[in-house]
Amino acid sequence: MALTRDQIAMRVAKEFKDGDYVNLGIGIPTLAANFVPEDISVMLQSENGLLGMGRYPYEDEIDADMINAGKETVTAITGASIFNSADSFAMIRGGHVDFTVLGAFEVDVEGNIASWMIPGKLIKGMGGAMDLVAGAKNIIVTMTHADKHGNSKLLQKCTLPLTGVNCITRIITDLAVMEVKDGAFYLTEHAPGVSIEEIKEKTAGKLIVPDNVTEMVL
Amino acid sequence: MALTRDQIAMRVAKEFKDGDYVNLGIGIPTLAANFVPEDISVMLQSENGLLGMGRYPYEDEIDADMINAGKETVTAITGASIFNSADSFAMIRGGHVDFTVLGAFEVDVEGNIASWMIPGKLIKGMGGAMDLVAGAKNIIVTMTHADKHGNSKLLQKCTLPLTGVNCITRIITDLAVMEVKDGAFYLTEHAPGVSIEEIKEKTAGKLIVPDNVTEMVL
Amino acid sequence: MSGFNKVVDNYWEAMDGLQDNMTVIAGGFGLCGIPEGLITQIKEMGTSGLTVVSNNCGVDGFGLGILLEDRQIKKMVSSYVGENALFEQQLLNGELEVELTPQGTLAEKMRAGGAGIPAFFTATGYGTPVGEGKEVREFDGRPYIMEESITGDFAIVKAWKADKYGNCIYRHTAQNFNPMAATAGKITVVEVEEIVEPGELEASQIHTPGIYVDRVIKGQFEKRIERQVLAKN
Amino acid sequence: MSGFNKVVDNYWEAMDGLQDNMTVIAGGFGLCGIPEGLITQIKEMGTSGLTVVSNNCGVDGFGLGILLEDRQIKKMVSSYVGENALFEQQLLNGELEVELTPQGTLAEKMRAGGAGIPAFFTATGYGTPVGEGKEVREFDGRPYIMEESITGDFAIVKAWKADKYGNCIYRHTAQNFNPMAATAGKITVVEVEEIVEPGELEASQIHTPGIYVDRVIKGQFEKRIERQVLAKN
Repeated sequence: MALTRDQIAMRVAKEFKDGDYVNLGIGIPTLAANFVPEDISVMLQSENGLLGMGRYPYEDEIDADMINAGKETVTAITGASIFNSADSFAMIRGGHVDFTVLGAFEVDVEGNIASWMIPGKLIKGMGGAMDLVAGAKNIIVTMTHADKHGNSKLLQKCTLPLTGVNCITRIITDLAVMEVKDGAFYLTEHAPGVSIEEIKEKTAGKLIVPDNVTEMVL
Repeated sequence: MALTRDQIAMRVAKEFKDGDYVNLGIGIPTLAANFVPEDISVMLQSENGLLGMGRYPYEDEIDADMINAGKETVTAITGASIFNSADSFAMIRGGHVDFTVLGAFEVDVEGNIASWMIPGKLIKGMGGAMDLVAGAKNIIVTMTHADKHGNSKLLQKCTLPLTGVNCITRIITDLAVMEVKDGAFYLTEHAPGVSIEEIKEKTAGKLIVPDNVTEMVL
Repeated sequence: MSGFNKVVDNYWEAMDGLQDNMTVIAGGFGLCGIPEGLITQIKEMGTSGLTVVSNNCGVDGFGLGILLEDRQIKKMVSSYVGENALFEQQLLNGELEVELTPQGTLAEKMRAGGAGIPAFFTATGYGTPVGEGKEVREFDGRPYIMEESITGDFAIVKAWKADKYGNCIYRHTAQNFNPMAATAGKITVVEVEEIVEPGELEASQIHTPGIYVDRVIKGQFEKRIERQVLAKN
Repeated sequence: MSGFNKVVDNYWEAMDGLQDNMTVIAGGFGLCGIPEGLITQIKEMGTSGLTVVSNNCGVDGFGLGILLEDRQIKKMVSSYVGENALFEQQLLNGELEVELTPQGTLAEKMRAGGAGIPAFFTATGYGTPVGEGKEVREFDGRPYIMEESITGDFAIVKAWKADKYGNCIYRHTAQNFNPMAATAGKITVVEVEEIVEPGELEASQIHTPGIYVDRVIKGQFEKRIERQVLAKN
């Protein structure tokens, strides 16, 4: 069975180590914050200028001056720091954020990612995504393996305008976990109940299936 | 009579307008702060990170964490701001300081200045002087017209390693006030009791003496 | 210290000198920390042909979005069009020129503009449409692109508190692009919630030193919230 | 939040991993805001062949000056030799390599190093010995030189207060180069006067967010004054 959004987020959260600084994109990545194991802590960076992002506010805590990168009302944890956008991206660009998790339209075997524009259809702008993929030490892409029409999002070569080149090292989808290296997707884990055949079928780019592929533990 | 150091500083202070932000170098420039006319205010920038530098401290105000760019104990005025060195030089390099006043070993008719090194004899380092001459809107050099051996410091071409090129527009010495333009020193004022002949004699670079040279008012 | 009193009494004085075809750098992220009254004043003045440098362009009917209605903006330099329908429509129609710029590059371009750094190298955007036509250079084996700085004729900034010398502090994440914008305007105008006496702001805690600020005005703010999301009980 | 506790108990732990021939970036301006105990620890460890990036090199017998005595420093990157006789002597003798760097360029090189900007253009130093061998480029008709960023194996920083997450604030002009140094070290060690609880430092007023800081140690400071000058009565 393909994973739910929450289950993908659960698997993402297993990547984190105690003490990691993490930037989570909008969508599934944000959900990962809900599944951080109890015995570790991560600190969330929101690129609009907040390190130590907390939960959403209760009604009486709402403050128009306290939002996250998705423009949602938010709170700060005790021990948070707040800074300007140049300092925030100095932090990101300088490689001080341990993990960036973000969504994508397409990823290819060279580690290229397309996530911000569909010519003629959708121009939202890249926001901070290009800075994040150029700056973070480890980048994880989360997405469904294929789009709603069944077309693979894991390609030999991205077709949409790129967000960054040679930057994606790990992909976690509803079907699988893969590393990107040496011009191929290396399958490392399959989702419970998902066959290797299904993954092969839905991966358009070169897929390498080693002997030691394991079942995802959630 | 050649001006005293205090008198040079007095003349410098007449350049300032109400509301000017000013950076004063070590020596004569620093003295100019004592002669700012009563009806105007200037705010002093110290490049180690203080805007709104005040007077020296009284004994009970001494604080090792409050120094100026000359490493002297100092105070801050009410309404001062304090920032890091990158921000301080962003302010300087970005042209936000209205006036920089500094000393020099040599200045030439192209507006070049040498102030930080005498090969084989003296290597103190440039400190912030190169940034200041590259960044300030108006730069005034204060110095004695000639060295203690009587050699002119106003040259056709600087002989010492430069601090900056084409950056000096005004020079105030113990003998005269001059503009630097079109490859020459333009005399605008002579010190009281100092003859134009003496100034000519002690100026090695091309000196232009217009008809309207006036006597300095202190 | 009369020469350092930056406080002005009304919005006309605050934006005096703004002319058609000028470049305006605006602080704010989404609707958070935006100079609401200064934007309204620009609408009031009817200035047109503006190039506006701002991470976003407000929303339909609020923030910078209101300047799109009368087509006062010729060009936007932004990282995110977002959910602003009018922005997206004018962009797709070709009525509005948009220079999409990565958020961190945009912040750094403003900072560089204020800091006298004409250009810098960044890996952001290399190999993407953002890098097209820009110089590429390798440092330590990694390719970077050269980005040039941005300055503006005006910078419009929203701060929490300022003293009359123009020293400013920002509140929470309403800081965002405001401090960089403040450094990059030939004329920098700051709209604040509160004007305080010099000395009330601790010197080491001032975010924007008054040297960057030309005019300070006390504003009234609606502080509209773009996406109210609440904790689940 | 145990993974974020940066506090260490002793100087050996604080400087653990420092090896010969490494690059150390040090905060401080003159003797103001210098990590006194961390410098003493380097002397104690006897590490040699160091490249030290710091605006100054202390004075004879205090601050970084004590590392000159045993010739632990191979190279200094500084803007000012100043009145440090041993520094000047070793420099003139050719025993110590010195890369004299304008103060603002030095600060910006450190900031760029921490910010992932490999190089930037500045007018500072153009046409002087500092510009020799560096690329020159014109922007808007004015020549600028390209300067590359600096990073270090270690950064040693002096702050006023830090919490255990490494969030720091600096006091008065003891801030100087410290915040930039903190961003530019592979391992950043901060020596502080006081360790406070998380939350005691107001979030918007933190000068150095803890993400930059690997280790925090409570130090003892002499805070020697280089030039005591008093107001005349």
